[in-house]
Amino acid sequence: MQTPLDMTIQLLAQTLAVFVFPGILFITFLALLWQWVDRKAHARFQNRFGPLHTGWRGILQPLMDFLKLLGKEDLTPKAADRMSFAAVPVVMLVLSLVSAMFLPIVDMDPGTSGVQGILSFEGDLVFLLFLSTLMAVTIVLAGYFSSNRYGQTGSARTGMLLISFEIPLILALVTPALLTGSLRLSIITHELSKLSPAYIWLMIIPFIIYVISLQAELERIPFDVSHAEVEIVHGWQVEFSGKKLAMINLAEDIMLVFGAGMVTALFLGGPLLLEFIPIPLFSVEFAGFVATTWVGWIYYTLVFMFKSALVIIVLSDMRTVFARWRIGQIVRTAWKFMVPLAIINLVLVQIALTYIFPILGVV
Amino acid sequence: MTSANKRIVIPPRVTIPIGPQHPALKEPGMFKLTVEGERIVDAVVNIGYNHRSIEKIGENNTHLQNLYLASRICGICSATHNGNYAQAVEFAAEAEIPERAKFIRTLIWELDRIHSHILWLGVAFHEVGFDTAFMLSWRDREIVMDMLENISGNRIHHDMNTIGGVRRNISDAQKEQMLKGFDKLEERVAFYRDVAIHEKTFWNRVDGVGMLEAPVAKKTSAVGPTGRGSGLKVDVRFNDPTQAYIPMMDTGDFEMILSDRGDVAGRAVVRVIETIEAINMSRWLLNNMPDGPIRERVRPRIQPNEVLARHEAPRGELIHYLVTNGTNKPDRWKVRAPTYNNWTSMAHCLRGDYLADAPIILAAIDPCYSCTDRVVIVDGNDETMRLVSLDNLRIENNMWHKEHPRRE
Amino acid sequence: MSDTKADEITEHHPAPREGHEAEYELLDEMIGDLKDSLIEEGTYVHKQPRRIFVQVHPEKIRNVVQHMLDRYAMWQFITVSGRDLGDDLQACYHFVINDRKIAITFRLNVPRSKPEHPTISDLVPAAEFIENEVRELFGIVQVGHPNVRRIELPEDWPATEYPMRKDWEDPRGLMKKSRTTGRKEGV
Amino acid sequence: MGFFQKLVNKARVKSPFVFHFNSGSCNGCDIEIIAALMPRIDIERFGMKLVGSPRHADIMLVTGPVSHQIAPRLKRIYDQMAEPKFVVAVGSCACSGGAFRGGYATLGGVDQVIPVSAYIPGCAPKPSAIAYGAYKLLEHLSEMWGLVESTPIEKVPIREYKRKADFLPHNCDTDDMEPPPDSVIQELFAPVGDESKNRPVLSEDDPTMRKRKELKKDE
Repeated sequence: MQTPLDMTIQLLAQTLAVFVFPGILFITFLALLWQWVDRKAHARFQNRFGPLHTGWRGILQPLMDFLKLLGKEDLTPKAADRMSFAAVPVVMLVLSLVSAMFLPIVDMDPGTSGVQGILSFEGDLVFLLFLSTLMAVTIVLAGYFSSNRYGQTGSARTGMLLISFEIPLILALVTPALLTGSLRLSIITHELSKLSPAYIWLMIIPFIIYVISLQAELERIPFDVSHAEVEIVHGWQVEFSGKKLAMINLAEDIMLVFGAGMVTALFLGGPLLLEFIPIPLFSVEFAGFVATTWVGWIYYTLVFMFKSALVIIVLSDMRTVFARWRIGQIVRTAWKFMVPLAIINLVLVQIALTYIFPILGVV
Repeated sequence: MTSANKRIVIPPRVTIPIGPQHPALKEPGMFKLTVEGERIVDAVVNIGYNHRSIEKIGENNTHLQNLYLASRICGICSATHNGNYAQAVEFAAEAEIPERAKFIRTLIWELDRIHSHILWLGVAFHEVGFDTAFMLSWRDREIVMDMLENISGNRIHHDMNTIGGVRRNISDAQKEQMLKGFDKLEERVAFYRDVAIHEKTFWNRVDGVGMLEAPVAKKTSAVGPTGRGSGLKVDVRFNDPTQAYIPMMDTGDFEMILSDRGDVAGRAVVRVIETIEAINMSRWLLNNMPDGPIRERVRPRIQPNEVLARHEAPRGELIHYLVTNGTNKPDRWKVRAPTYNNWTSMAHCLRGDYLADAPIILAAIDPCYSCTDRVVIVDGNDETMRLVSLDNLRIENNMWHKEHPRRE
Repeated sequence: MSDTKADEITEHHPAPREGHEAEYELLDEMIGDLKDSLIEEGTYVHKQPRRIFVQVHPEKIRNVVQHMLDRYAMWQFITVSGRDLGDDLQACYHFVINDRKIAITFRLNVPRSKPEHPTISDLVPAAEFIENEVRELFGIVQVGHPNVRRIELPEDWPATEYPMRKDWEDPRGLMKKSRTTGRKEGV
Repeated sequence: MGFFQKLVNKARVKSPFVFHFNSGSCNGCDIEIIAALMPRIDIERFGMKLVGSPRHADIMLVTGPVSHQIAPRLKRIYDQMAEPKFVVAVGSCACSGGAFRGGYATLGGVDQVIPVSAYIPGCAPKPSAIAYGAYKLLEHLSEMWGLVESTPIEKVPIREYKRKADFLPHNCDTDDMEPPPDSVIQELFAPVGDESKNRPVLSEDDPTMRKRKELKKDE
């Protein structure tokens, strides 16, 4: 039996969790921070400094960009459909925030094993994939609603990217699900951390495929054809200004948080780091201590951020060392290389699980 | 669906304007590309936004003023315009300038070529979205910019030439400094050459793109690296040498860089190897520079004469046609910048390629609208264009639709 | 400018035959082949190396260019420059013969009252735009030009004003306007 | 001014997005603007970012004397920008028409078409000068919005041209230069209220003036 006071406190705690930590405010903070890390790393790779004079090493730069765009005049082109045009940034922001809510940053539900996100239910992996596809569809709509030629071309290209890279992305996620036998993000993370180290070999190819597909999903170089500046002037973003642009930029950054978080959760062991050291002090006592006390809230967050930052730097490096591909080359690469590789990988995983691992005696 | 009912689905035609203000073009020019899906079927070039009536201003200026106006025709190849005008006036006055001045003038031309080609390389990297190489190549371009600033005192408009020689001398300390700089520059340019040729993502974007076959290039009078990338032997430095190019070509150490690929990759390779050749030329010029005065006095009033001064600018052959009339002002001054001849080949390059390749094809001729200073319209279709009023067009369209009813 | 005839004569600086053998050889061949198309006065080899100036009858320019294309493969077209000589207008067609490395200028004088001559744009496609430009700035009309259109000047430019002619007097004060400085009222 | 408004103003100063428009320039200024983005100057340090669409931009860098063809387009692009917007004229041509004054196809500078907030002179201004000019504009804006204490503008008295050496190039022989008496110097650097009175006026009988005329006659 719960007293009304308990219920109120629980409700308050949940509200705080959704809006402050690890909810909207924290995710926004992470988004701005990751944008800074990305810009800074990109600039350093290019022998530049990047943002430097706004806050410590320019750490407030993304925040300032966001605030400035909020304070700017909001223009809507005459030819555009007003309602849809205004709705698109909001929809994008909401979609990206909802997907980021699933990230297992801290343990919200200590009763269940594993680190749960704010939202977590059986089969949420499928739902997340659905959300990311919906995001791409929203981008396509954004281009069409702006009724600008560049925007429409950008939309068409986003559509092409969608049909080419969504499939390897999904196939890459099948492997962790297959290994753990679950479609729940937190369960997958938890089960993967308990598997034997030999399973790392099975995760390498999906990891590579997922990171490349993620780069395409986030529409960054070499896959940034849909808003290539020199070809079609920011593509589908061209007509957005002021608050709408701020929301779109924030949504993109949150998608970056989400993408890096997915890599962290599915391939890099989630918010666990010291638990992997095969000494009972760490793997049993420390894990138990962290999982049950408030220390976990800090520890899990920090580890999660650390791993995500590594992923961001890898993504940023990819952005640095490649030239932009032509859309034809991207589609060809996706269908001729990435999709077959993903399928072959699935077959290999099955073979390994059924034949090779039992022979080797891997549990 | 049976085969009889099968229809070929043609994507809708969209006209995409590139310019006059577009991130791919740092200068005002307009290209109307008609695309079907991603493929360009039609291209119209329209450049007139940069018409600044330089020739008219020049007729009211003295020759010495025009020298500085000429370098303001273009910021990237300012030394070539400036030097070519100076040599045109000297030809007209039949004045012989000192040997050292010739060498310094040629050295500035070659340094200008190095900086322009590295600039182009960076822009080409930028057009295919390879921003890192863009940043790095422009960083190393600063080496040659520093050299130019060291010699002439300005980064962009060097204005080194005056009528009858050059304005500034090169000291031994500067020479040593430059020789040291060339070593570093050569190493870096060789690195960019390897990047351009061996980096897969870049090479795939330029290989086989924007084909310009040699007969078409001949027909459209392509000049400069655009022509040399298609295998045409057009290089004024070798065909019609002036200044210190005469002793330089007599040594026989240097050869014209040609490529018979004919695509954007060919032009890129020509430009990069030409940069290395230009570094060698600059080194030769510095090492063999004679001593002596740098300036000869030429009377401001130039005898009546007409001159066609040719020079190989970084982008191709540059022409200054100068008619003098005995006063200190020109009677007629005509500038033909290299880009002007290359527009004609552009439409041919663009047609049939992908929209994504349009920026790199446009960049491949290294367009310089400010040099061109004129309007050009290139007809994308093979048919001739005609002027039709909007009403007539509507009537014609209606008639066409009556004749060709939509098949269901 | 007033004494155009004197200018015209003194402009020409024929070269001695020594040192310019290749140029004279070409010029002699041309005079032999195209005798009735060329005008003797104004046809000479310039003192500057590798330059030939040829005065052509305006209506014969097509024959001359066709002949040169056929015989010498004169594919490299440079430019057309217009000139205002007072009574006459002049169009100079500059070409380069790459095999012999000689630059040739064909000059044709057309009377100011009726400035017309046949086009060569169909023979040399590269000349199409520059001919348009000469027509626009000087008012020299190329008869039979395949693609006549206003290209260079602003759209609202009057059709009868040719800014590069010497007697153009800037009726709308554009040259004075370009000298204004400082913030304009109402911007 | 509310706190949020102040924050937004601060953000505006800290993150200007720059858009580059070429209104018939010679490319010199344009490549110097690009060079300012490069590793050596790297104006991204100040948060400046070059964007391709006028809708995203705060500051428009305009280069070149405005040619008649491009003037309506310049106006249209300016109208497309979202408020608050500022224009910086880069280079001598954009400031005043530069070398192209007196032609029939150009207008004298950008301020003939759109309002200009800052001028960066130079032909072409160095990348550092462009970064400095843009930074100066931001400094001015932060003073205008009251984010920092506005410093009183220091009155620099305009020098009176009295000596022969003032008319000579700096590398000329200056042996015959005579230092002005102290009273003149004090007068020169004394704070004067009305600036227009301080402007140098050379009378016809000024000895230097006569000298110059003679020099001109000789030529």
